[in-house]
Amino acid sequence: MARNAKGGDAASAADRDVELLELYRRMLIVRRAEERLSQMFADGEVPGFIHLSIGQEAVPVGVCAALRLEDTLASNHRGHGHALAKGLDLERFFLEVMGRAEGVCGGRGGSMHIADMGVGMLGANGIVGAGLPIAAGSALAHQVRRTGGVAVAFFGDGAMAEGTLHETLNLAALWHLPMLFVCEDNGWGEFSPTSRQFTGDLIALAGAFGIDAATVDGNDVAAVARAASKVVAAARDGCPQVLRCVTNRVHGHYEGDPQRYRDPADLETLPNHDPLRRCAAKLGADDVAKVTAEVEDRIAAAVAAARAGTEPDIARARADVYSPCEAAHG
Amino acid sequence: MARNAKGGDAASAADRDVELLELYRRMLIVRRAEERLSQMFADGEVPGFIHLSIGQEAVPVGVCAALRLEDTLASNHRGHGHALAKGLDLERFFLEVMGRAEGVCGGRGGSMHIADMGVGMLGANGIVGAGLPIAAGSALAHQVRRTGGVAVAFFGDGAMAEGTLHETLNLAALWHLPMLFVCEDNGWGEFSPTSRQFTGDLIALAGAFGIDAATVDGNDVAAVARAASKVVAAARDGCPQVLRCVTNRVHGHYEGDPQRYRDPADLETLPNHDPLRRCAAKLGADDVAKVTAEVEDRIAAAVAAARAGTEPDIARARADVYSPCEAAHG
Amino acid sequence: MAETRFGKAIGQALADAMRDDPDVVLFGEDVAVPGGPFGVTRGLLDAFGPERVRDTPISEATIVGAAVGAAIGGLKPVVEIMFMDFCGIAMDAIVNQAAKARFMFGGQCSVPMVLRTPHGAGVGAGPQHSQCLEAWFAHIPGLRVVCPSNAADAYGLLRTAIDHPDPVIFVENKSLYAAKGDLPENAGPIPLGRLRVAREGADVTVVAYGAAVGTALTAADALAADGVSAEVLDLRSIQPWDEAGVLASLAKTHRLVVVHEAVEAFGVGAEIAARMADVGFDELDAPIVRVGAPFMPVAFAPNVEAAYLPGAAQVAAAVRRTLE
Amino acid sequence: MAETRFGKAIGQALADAMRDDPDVVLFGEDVAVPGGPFGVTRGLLDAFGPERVRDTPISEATIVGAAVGAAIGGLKPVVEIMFMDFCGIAMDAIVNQAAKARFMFGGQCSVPMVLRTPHGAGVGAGPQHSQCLEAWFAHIPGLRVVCPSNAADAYGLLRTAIDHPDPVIFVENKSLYAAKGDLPENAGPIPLGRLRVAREGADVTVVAYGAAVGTALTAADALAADGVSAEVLDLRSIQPWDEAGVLASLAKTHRLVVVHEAVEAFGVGAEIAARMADVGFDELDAPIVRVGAPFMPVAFAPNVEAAYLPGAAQVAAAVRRTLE
Ligand SMILES: Cc1ncc(C[n+]2csc(CCOP(=O)(O)OP(=O)(O)O)c2C)c(N)n1
Ligand SMILES: Cc1ncc(C[n+]2csc(CCOP(=O)(O)OP(=O)(O)O)c2C)c(N)n1
Ligand SMILES: [Mg+2]
Ligand SMILES: [Mg+2]
Repeated sequence: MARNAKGGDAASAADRDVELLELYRRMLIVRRAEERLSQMFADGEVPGFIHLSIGQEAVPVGVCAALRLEDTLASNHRGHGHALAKGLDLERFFLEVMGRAEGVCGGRGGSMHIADMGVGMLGANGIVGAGLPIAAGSALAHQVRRTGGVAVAFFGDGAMAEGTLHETLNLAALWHLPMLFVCEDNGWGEFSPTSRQFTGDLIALAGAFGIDAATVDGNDVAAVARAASKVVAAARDGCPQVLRCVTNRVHGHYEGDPQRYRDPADLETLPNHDPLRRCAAKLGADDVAKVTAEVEDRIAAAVAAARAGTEPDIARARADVYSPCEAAHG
Repeated sequence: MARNAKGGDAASAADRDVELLELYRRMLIVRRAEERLSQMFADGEVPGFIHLSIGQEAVPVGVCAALRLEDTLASNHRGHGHALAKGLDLERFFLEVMGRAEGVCGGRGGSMHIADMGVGMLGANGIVGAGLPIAAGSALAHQVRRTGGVAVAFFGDGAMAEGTLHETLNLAALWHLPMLFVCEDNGWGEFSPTSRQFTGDLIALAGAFGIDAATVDGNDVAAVARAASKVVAAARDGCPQVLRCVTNRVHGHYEGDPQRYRDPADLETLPNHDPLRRCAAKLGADDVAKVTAEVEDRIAAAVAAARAGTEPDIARARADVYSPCEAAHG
Repeated sequence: MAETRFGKAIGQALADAMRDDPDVVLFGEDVAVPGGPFGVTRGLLDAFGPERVRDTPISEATIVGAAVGAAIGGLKPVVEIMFMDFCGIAMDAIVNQAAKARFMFGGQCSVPMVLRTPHGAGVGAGPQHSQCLEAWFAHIPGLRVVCPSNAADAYGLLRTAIDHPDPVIFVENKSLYAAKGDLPENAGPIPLGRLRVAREGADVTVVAYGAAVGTALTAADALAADGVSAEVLDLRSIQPWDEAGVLASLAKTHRLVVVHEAVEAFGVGAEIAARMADVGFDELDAPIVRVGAPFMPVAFAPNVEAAYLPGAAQVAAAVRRTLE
Repeated sequence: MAETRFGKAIGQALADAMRDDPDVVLFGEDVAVPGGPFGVTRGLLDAFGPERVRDTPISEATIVGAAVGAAIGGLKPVVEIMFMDFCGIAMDAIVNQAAKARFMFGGQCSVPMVLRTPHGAGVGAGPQHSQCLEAWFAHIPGLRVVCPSNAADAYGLLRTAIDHPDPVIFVENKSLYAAKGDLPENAGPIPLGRLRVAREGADVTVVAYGAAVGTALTAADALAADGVSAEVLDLRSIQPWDEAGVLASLAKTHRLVVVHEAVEAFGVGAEIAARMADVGFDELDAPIVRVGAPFMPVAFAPNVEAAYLPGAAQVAAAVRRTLE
């Protein structure tokens, strides 16, 4: 069954057209960038393992709408949305996933390790559950250095089975860290439904540590943004928070995964829950068209520019294993 | 404050004198063995790091009273009670903690790694939290091999902070493992009160995974035994269970720890909660005296015999790194 | 003699072991219903049922810890850690529990488990999905470490590993899964700790394991064209490794090159070289040259990854250096 | 010049670093209120307050993962893993996160953290509290690994480690904590990667680190009585290690022995020996002999533990073997 948590959707201040349009624009950037990546991957232009977040855009966009530049986030393997929503430059994004020297990580990280410290995006992560303690540490730095910042950990429902969730919930509560846990609950961990992997209830788990937790319709960008602005404010005050966003993974686990394991009837209902479609329905057709044209131009320009990127040099890469203060051994 | 959970203590069948006397006898074996160890450690006759469970005897004795020989248990660093209550021979116990060749582990494990596979005692463990997954695996073996057995994990309140608790609760629930989680909640993890380490509530945590959980007065051996017989039966049926036993650590974290960090007033109240004292109060003085004499004789005999043990041989030890089927390399 | 893919041979070994012994069970992430991330365990759930073939939660520490308990309890668990890099999460269970149980409990029990895990770069998986960490395990008393180079060895070594009373880390180079090789009809177990002479030669001994054996053989071909006769030894088993076998070859060739995909520094090759620089010192006519990856993580960019991987040209150059 | 205990020198380095830089923070199990399991961090909570000196839950994976995030966020965390054996729980955070961040993010950030951890046997702590696992870390590009042998070095190397932009694994042999040594009044940082000549000699080079340096010096004394002049090199830093320094000594002595407490097989000594069997081959007049622990876990029984530890007699015997 496609997933769509019930969430109050009454018109409110945050729903005002202009803001909603901006949220739509940001979601569309993620969507079009990933659709383009999907094509480029099929064409052999993008290498490696790439995990797309198509269908989940409302979560990173809604959450990041509540964040400041100095706030930080630790992501997981499905991190494009987190990166772009936090402000990573589109051109350097494409350069990176194409493995180019001019990419934000010099082509060394690619899709699964994309990061932009300049906007507080501490990195996608190839290790399920590993971002949680990193976010806690980032929150600790905010706390000790009095930056006023919040650290967010984005993790999937599959990641809930890793012990780091438990340990990090405890540490965040114990130290009153300015930290937000965002679970992108898309119902799947790779090729297995999470219901066959995890028996716990995230809200109850958080509650066991005295942490406030809420579930939101992760396909409703305005609802996510509203919930996020509330929980981010609380986290900023040193009350760590959990936000569970129910959403859908539309593409395979990674590009190239034909998803034979999924119920076709389920896949068919996905468009009804599409966060972009749902958002667009509340906007004027002209506005949507204008934003669409603008985003498509930006994507096209970024891809064109990225195609001019050059291959990274192994010697330069090797020189970055250690800081430049001393020559590395080996 | 000394710890003493409220627990119904009305007279019941399980309280019948003869059974209670047996529970008392088993507790006294653990107590006298550890008191003796404490002395031998002070005298330099027992080497290494030893962690005594004085004050906590009602937990292993009460729980193991509900177990069968084929049931298994994984222990932690404070494992003497678990070992003796599960049936480990006293003489081989002393031989082991003295580092003798004739010890149950050939003198290689000592106090922190004492094990007796013959009685289903899968080992004390020097790694906090590591026994939990081992018990889950043992429960899996019971399940797949249809032994009818149950696996018990004994862990401390400090161990609750390790991610393995979370992961194992999930796995046990997911696979309906015949497993019992016993938390010996003595309020301390080494030199820090658990309240400064852990914000979670074990009962709520278990509940988040759909696992039944109960708290019992861990200083009341009859109450522990009653609770254990209930939860062991449920676990045997494939419903994993959590039992939290509130008790007190009377000695230091390890022998030689002067516990300067503890409130003297708190230490003074400990005798009131002593599980042996509380149990003895319900028994006839004659019975207690008889059992005491008997246990003291057994301990004295075991220690005398253990003193005749010999030093292990390094070559023999080394030959046990690998199974004998092939010579080990190196 | 049937042609089989490396991955299929592993699946066949698992199936045959499960058929022969009801105590063999399999668990890991996505190994049951999905048939394994690389398809290696496909069909086993159907053949042996959900009690013996299980998908697990994403909980590596507990997967391995549970394998230890299950093995002590009489099962012969074969668990999978999806990428060797993820072993970082499970090192306690591997090193402090599985490896030490037999010793520290005085020989009371064995831990007959196998941990299968793929290592290696070359598939664009990036820095956290490409490492070769076998040297970690080889350093730990109590563990056995195996790394096959071809389908037939993968089959035979895995059969031995599963039946073995000790914990075995079974390392599969992921770039080999699709490689074809012959699997004898009545393939049986292959003993651990004995190397295979992959190619006889007289001038230099080239020691390798896993995918690097192919690299070494390619180099040997190129060297043969130049009149250099390289003997290629496939270690098969890294812990224990066949010291006598390497020494015997060295006594013939007097020159030694060691090749692996893992980074050179502090890698498996260091032990082989160090040992030969001691017990084989009198046989050596030239420096011992190691060929391994440079001291850097695997990069995502395909050109950097390709340059990172030790290739046949590097092996040939190393051999030439021993002949200078 | 004041006499100080090794453990105190470490505490002093922590205190001085915290005084000099408000971004230095300390966390770990029982490091704050209790002052550390070995008393090393005693007094720091009082001096620097509960924001900068924190006790943590028993959660090793998260302690190290949080250190990574804190370091990227501008702090200089010094975390403690109570026994090196427990690093098995935290290897992912160390190896996949701390070690790789700088590289895989294209040099955008450093991870200026220090992980302090005690290794070594000899105190009756048994198989899971006595291991020397530094070879694991030395094999990982991106990590630096340091192991001091005396109080002054512990102070100076730790000061450097804390200020260093890269993650440093700082290994303390627990049997040294109570050892006394001189600490110069105005002790300053000591650079990583450069060895210290602990004793000059002409006949044989003995390379060691940590507590094994003392063993090597004792052996050198015994050998001197027999007219053998051993040069003892204290590596100080294992990754990077001072290859040029070892080579320079070898060029003088033409004989090499490498000593450490870790098990010999696949240990740190293997890399040093292997490297010298390559770049130092022409200098070698004798087999390279390693002295390390036998391939077995540390046993609880004191006599077995004592026999396990590599001693001065073994080092002297190894030296004599190179002189045969
Ligand atoms: C420690 C670790 N274990 C396993 C994997 C393989 N893996 C990658 S993504 C994934 C599923 C994660 O599911 P979830 O957290 O729900 O994220 P989603 O893919 O649904 O976004 C798995 C098992 C990994 N990368 N790291
Ligand atoms: C993984 C790991 N971390 C830390 C330690 C050190 N340590 C030993 S016992 C202990 C406290 C455990 O507290 P608890 O689980 O409550 O058991 P108790 O000692 O109270 O019986 C700690 C931190 C360890 N042995 N293993
Ligand atoms: Mg998911
Ligand atoms: Mg406790």
